[in-house]
Amino acid sequence: MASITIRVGPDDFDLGAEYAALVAGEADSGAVVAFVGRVRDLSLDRHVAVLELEHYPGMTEKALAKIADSAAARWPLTAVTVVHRVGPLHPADQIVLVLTASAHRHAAYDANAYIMDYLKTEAPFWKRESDGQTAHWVDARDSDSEAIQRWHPDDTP
Amino acid sequence: MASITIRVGPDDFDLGAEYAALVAGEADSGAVVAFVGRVRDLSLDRHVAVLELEHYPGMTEKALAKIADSAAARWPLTAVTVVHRVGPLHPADQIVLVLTASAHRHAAYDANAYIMDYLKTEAPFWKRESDGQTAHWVDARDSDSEAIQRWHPDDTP
Amino acid sequence: MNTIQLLYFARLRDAFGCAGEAVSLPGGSRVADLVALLVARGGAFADELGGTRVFRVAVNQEMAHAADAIPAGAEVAIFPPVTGG
Amino acid sequence: MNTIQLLYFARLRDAFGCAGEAVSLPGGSRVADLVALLVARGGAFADELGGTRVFRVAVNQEMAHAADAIPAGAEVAIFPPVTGG
Repeated sequence: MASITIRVGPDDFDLGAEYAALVAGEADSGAVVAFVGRVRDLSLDRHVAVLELEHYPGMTEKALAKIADSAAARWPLTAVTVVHRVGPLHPADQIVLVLTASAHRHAAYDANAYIMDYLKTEAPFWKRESDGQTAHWVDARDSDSEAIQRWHPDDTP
Repeated sequence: MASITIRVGPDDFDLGAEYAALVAGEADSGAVVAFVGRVRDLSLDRHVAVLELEHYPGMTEKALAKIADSAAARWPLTAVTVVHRVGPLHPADQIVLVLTASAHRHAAYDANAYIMDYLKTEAPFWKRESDGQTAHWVDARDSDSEAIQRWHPDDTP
Repeated sequence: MNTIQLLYFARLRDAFGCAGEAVSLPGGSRVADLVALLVARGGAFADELGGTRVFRVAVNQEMAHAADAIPAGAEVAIFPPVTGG
Repeated sequence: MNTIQLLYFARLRDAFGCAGEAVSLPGGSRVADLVALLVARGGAFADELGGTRVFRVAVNQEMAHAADAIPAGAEVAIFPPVTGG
């Protein structure tokens, strides 16, 4: 049974502390993979001053838990942590953290990429970019919906 | 040009500090992937008390730099860090850290897995396990030499 | 008739000018029936839900399809494709 | 003849009972020639390098193949398949 932690909120996260909590006191997780998504300064050539992350409280946490459960059913994971921020963020700020731990490195890598691929297409978050003058909602990318195809054409967590 | 850091030595590493150094002051790395390899308590059903990591000083650093350079030539990376410990280690101790940063998450994931796959087969490190009474050199795994096949049958960094 | 709670997020909330509303639906309505009812209002509802723009519907916080039934008292959310991460 | 510096690592260092040695080779020798010279010693050298056991050779700290030439004064390392990470 993988130990699963999901957190959604405005607070920043500390990669080192989340990793330490994930592996505390155990020697079964020979491989830990972390993904950190950060606000980039240039998004489609526009200068981003503020990125506003909106979510659907209640459904977001459920959707993330479902994605993490699905990954844990598919790979032999010992632990999963998903932290996603909401609210106003700025260039270089951290947005999302996914930690996956396993006895096997390919399981930790694949489960991590799987969680991010589904998070990008199934978890109700929306980005609004502002350059300080005008704001616009970010459009979903085709590349993100295509990314989940590799996990199975008919696989939905 | 990716910024590449390679370190081999007995000292433990701090994931949070290495990550902070990697992304300090820049907003181009929208995606950072970290891999941490740790000593597992059970290796092929033997109880491991001490894992001794031997290396080939000089060649090891060169081999790791070559693997990192090869990854940076293949994916659009902004930065790579590889830290590998040597000497006596114990269950739950950290062995290896690979950090890859990119504007694109799939590049960061793939480059990280590629570096680990080649590190496992090309970097001169050898493990000797001891249960406290008898010690033996760990045999290379077929699965590790097979893992690099997916990057190209004829691809050697 | 049964009453459901509608929620709108992100671009759709801006376009509709509200974050949600209570709507009465005939018993046995499906997601497609709700969408047709909203499109019939015209204006931004027809623009966003009646044309080629892509949107998603969740029923009781689970992603839903056009043919899915809407239970009495359901919370139904309509939103653009997601862009988190 | 030219002199090279041989290094042995891990299981091979234990088997050969030494971490390295200086060896004289005829000019133009290749990796395969060096291995044949060591195997001809018999004992642990024949066991480890002359049978079916897998080993690797690096010439001047680069992975090398049987047909690669050994430059004068080279550092040549012989070791088991690696097991780091």
